[in-house]
Amino acid sequence: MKHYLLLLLSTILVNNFVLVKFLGLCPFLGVSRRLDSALGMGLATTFVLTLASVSSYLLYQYLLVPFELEYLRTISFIVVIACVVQLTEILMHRFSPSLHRQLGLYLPLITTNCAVLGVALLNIQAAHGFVESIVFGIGTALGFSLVLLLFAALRERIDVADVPLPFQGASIGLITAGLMSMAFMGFIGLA
Amino acid sequence: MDKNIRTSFINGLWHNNQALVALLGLCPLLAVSNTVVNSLGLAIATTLTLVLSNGLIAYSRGFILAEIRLPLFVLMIAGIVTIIELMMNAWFYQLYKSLGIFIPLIVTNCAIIGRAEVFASKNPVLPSLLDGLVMGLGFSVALILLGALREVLSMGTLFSQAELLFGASAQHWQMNVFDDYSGVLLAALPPGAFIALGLLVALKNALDLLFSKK
Amino acid sequence: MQFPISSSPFTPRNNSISRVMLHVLYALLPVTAIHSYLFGYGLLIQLLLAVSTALVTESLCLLLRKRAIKPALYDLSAVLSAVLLALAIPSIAPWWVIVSGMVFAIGIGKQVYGGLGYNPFNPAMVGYVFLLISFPLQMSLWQESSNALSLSDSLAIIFANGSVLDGISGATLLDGVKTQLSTGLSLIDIKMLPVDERLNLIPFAYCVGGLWLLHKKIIQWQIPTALILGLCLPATLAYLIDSRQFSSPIFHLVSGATFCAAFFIATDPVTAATSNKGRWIYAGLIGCLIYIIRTWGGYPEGVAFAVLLANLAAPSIDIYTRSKIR
Amino acid sequence: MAAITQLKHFSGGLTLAAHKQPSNILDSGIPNELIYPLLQRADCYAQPIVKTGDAVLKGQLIAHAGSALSTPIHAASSGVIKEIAAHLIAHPSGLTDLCIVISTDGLDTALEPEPCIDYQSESISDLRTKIQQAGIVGLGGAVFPTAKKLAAPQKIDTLIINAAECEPYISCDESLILAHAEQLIQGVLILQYITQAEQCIIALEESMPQAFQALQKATQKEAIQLIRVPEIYPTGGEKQLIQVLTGKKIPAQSLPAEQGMLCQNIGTAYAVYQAIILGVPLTERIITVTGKGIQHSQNIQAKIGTPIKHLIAECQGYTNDVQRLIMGGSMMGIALSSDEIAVTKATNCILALSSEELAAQTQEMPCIRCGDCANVCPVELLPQQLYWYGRSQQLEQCLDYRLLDCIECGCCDIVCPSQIPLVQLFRAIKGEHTIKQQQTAQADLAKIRYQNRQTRFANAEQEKKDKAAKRQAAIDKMKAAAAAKKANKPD
Amino acid sequence: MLLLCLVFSLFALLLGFAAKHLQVQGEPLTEQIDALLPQTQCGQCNFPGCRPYAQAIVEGRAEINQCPPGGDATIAALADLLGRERVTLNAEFGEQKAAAVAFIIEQDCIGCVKCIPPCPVDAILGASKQMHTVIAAECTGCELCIAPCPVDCIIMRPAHTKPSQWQWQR
Repeated sequence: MKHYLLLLLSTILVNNFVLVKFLGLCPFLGVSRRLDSALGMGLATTFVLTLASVSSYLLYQYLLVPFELEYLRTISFIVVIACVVQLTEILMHRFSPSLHRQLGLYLPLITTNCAVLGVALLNIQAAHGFVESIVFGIGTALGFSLVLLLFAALRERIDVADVPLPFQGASIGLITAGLMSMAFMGFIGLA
Repeated sequence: MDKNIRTSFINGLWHNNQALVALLGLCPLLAVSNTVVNSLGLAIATTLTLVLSNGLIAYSRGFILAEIRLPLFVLMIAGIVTIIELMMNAWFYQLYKSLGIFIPLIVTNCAIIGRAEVFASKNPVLPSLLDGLVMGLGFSVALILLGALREVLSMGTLFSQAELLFGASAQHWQMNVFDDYSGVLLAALPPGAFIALGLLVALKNALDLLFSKK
Repeated sequence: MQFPISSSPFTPRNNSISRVMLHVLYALLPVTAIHSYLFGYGLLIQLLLAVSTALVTESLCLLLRKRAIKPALYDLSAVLSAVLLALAIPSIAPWWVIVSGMVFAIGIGKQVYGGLGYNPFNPAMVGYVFLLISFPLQMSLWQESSNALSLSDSLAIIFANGSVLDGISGATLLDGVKTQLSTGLSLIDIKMLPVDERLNLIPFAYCVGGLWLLHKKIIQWQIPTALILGLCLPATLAYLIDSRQFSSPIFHLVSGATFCAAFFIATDPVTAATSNKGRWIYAGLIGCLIYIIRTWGGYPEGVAFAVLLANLAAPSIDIYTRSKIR
Repeated sequence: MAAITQLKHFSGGLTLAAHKQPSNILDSGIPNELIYPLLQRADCYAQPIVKTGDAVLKGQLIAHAGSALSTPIHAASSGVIKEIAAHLIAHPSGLTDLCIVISTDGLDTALEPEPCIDYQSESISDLRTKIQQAGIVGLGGAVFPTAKKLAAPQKIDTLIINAAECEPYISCDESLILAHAEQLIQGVLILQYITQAEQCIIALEESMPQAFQALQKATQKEAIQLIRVPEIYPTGGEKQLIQVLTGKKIPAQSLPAEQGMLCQNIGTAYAVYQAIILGVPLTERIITVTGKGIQHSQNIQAKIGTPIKHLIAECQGYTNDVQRLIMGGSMMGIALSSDEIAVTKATNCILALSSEELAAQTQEMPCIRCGDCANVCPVELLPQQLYWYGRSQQLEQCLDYRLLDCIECGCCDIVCPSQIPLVQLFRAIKGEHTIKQQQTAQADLAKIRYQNRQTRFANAEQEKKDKAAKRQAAIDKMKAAAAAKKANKPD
Repeated sequence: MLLLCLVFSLFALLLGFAAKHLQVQGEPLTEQIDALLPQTQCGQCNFPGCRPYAQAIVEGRAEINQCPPGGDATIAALADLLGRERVTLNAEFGEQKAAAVAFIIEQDCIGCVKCIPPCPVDAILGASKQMHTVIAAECTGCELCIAPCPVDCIIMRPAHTKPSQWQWQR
């Protein structure tokens, strides 16, 4: 149990996907303008990530490895992820149309969110087991959502700050992300 | 035609630079740009993918259903990346190792799917190939600049470990820009990557502002 | 007769940013004095370097933006950041350490966001963490308090790079505890480490300055209280559970920069949460994070990271703590 | 309700330098002109019932209350109506508006008053009507029609008479108490009779010992409780005073009457005494004329409608260093563009400020979120957040942070270390909110009218078509008939 | 390989099934857009009124930056509603002006009734050979009545000039 907890903690804080591993930056910089859409994106990504992590694990272990098709992992993972995203989109459209309209543009982008594919690939690289894959997926997603939310709130404040012209927009976003990443380095050694 | 090529080059390298303006494909950009050599490796791989995928998609655009084009594009790109990955595995194993999962992650580089959707799916093969090349070059320039900046700042060197890419003869390519330099370690770490790119983007904006005033 | 019109109120104002900053600077005087008494001229040289770098950097940034320079310099916020950073780093660090840290703090930590009032992160802490991560070696060499350095020695160490005199540098107590714990010793053994009692004067001086600020109503009591509680509660709990493994709350309180953080850093209003409830959460979070990072993290002192992390959470705290009463 | 024994505090507030000089009351005499703006409050106009050239007497009605929230206007001296035209009015905008101007004749001939000895023999609603007809409004500054306030549907158990003159410089209520304690207590008793309140409290600041003694003397026989409240600005605010006295917080969008309490200004009580017992309408009031821009500070019994320059002359004119002319106190008053403007029922103070009493022109610095403003805010707002969102035009967020509850007391403004003109900003955002609401209402109206027009067109079109079809049918019928006839004819 | 294809097609089936059974009804987006428009009915967007413009936005026939009276505020509201980028007002369609109402200079009016039909909200009163007048409270300031007037007796006046309508400025 302690092992899983540590894994969870380390993926959320210490090896945060966005701030330390540079995965999932597009939605991080794109959606995080407003707190409510960041929350929605976080939820959607959490769902997709967890599901994708598990299903890609299953696919890899029980389909690709037995048939020695490991080199096809990238393609097959992408397909799995695309399906999961599609499913999420349909569900969201059904249950929260307003959220769907706000995130409409970004939802399909989860497909190309490298965090999702990254989780699947890192699961293989780190030789995670089934439960570990789940925990890793959840941890990644939580870490992503946490950072997304904090960043969105920060950004609401920066948006009205007197930022010098050349720094406005993406630049200040990146620098802020850098300082966030610097702060997160305080967690080094925790787990 | 010449003028077209010229404008498309300017566009790809400056006005519509995928990394600095559109902010696409940042994940690998930030992750591998800690040295020039790593940057160069990924730059080549990404440019190659862009050219190939643009060409393939432009070629096949006639017989793809509009509704399912995106998944198909992604599949094609994934195929191309897999091929490149296998090639790198065979020929540049050390570099392949040090780039890690960022080679397969080229698939999810938004810049590639973006060009496929915006340009290649609407244009013939030849312009699409050119577009891929130009956009890839723009991305590469940003990547290498960032790599150089971070390498100089963090270690005071350039082209260290060039042998990973260029073979054993490149071992002495390393340049020491500063002697007796204690190195800003931060630049090599994730925060440094973010901040350096942020400053690079700001620099580009500032230059734009300066030009537009003149 | 004709008169100009404007909005009420029509009363002279007797408060200003520079007054606030000046009071905080006054409150830092005792610490500066004791520090210099214990360690010699090093700190004063660092202070000079820090303040001049801060002012030059700030002026340059404003010059580039074509903004008025004078009001920004006179508000003394840059000076305060400089003093805090100078107090935080080892006073025998080479000159380029404090200079680069200050440029980073003012440039990236403050001016990039538009200057005073807009920076989400505490500039001094941004500078400090930058230095901590970039120059781990220089940042870990502290001078022994037993021999205060003369002016010429200090100058030589700071400016003539590298000629550090033998025997004057050592690790801080927190550093020591961490290293010792990692080698398998328990706290009882570590207590045997020789400690200069006079070092306790420094937290005491911070405390005096802080209490004066409280008295002057420059800072509000919630933040220091919440921070100290946030640090001491988990520390006491852990200490009660296993006093061999975990340091006592008193130790946490007086060691490192706890009081400095509680009274001078966490209370920076620009980067803190803004409602009273928010301040409790914000400062409590800093306290907890300090404890967590000190106890389990890779860095011996967690104050700077804890403050930055809480800075980062402050906007969210503000959003989630706003009163909903209508 | 139990008698008040222990006072509470409202959050925030400030202790300000008082600058008060209560004095004997000087009678202002008759100015050459009296000017009465028709605009009463917010958007309520009175309806003039005189025309140019009419002769009027002192106390004569010259304008009806236009609506329920407006009040009638009476001439304060005898004379001739000079004109009904646009004049500068006492309004923060500095704009002109319609005013009735009377050229006085200096005789001060008054209408015969209708005194009333025993008010208790009259019905409460009659008394309220008399108060309404006498044009009495809240004299604390809000100018809400007193009769309307007294007609609260709720049961009132506590009547609070507000004599806590918390704003600096103003001492008109204190002077009034010193001069007319006996009479105003009668006014208080009338108010208590009208409201049927079991308990009556007069609250005044601790800094008025003489006024307290005068009231003590006057209330010896009555069951009126005198309470001295600490001198913290803005204790004189209705809801803040209630909180100090009872500890009850009145929510921003509700009235004290909903909690069984009613607040009246002490000046209003005196006006009620005059209206009911003496039978004279509200045409005069006490005004404090003060500030370092004035030669000789003085409380003046002034006719409402008197141009300010007349009062200034009574105080021996301006000093050399007069910078600003304010109507009201230094915290919440409005700056006037000219001393040609006339005093109104709301005018409790004319303040001529010298440069040393004004804020020095300083550079506005960025907000450092120090929260001093939140600490002094008497309604527990977070001005720093309001500022942040207001500056970036996020109206919704401002409303979420209860912008509309702001009472514009100015506390946050004067403690701000960054010298940000917060009150002005908040007023502006409120203005933007009002304009937005108006726009929405207008858009809704326009939408409906547009839709009606569209349907009307559609109907007309349809009608035309129907008619055409009918006509066609008729023609066809006729043709058919003709054809049939034709066909039949050969036979 | 075959197996992979099989698995993938299974996914596809699942998705198709989900898409079919979880389909939702389209929302009355036109209404929502119409509610954000200023309802001046001025036609500056090249559509005959606000609602037709809303319809056009829904159908992708018009951009969201064609409404000068609404200005940047309306564009921002539309952008938020539709999840699009905030853009600046397209100058082709006009500029944002301060709120104004039409006013008929009565001594010049010849009572030609030409201004009455163009008014989209029926805010002009008048009959043939009679002086006309604008109901200020109902006028949207669309300026559609100005061009038809043969004697140029209609002018636009700022909407808020009375103290009671005045608001504080920043």
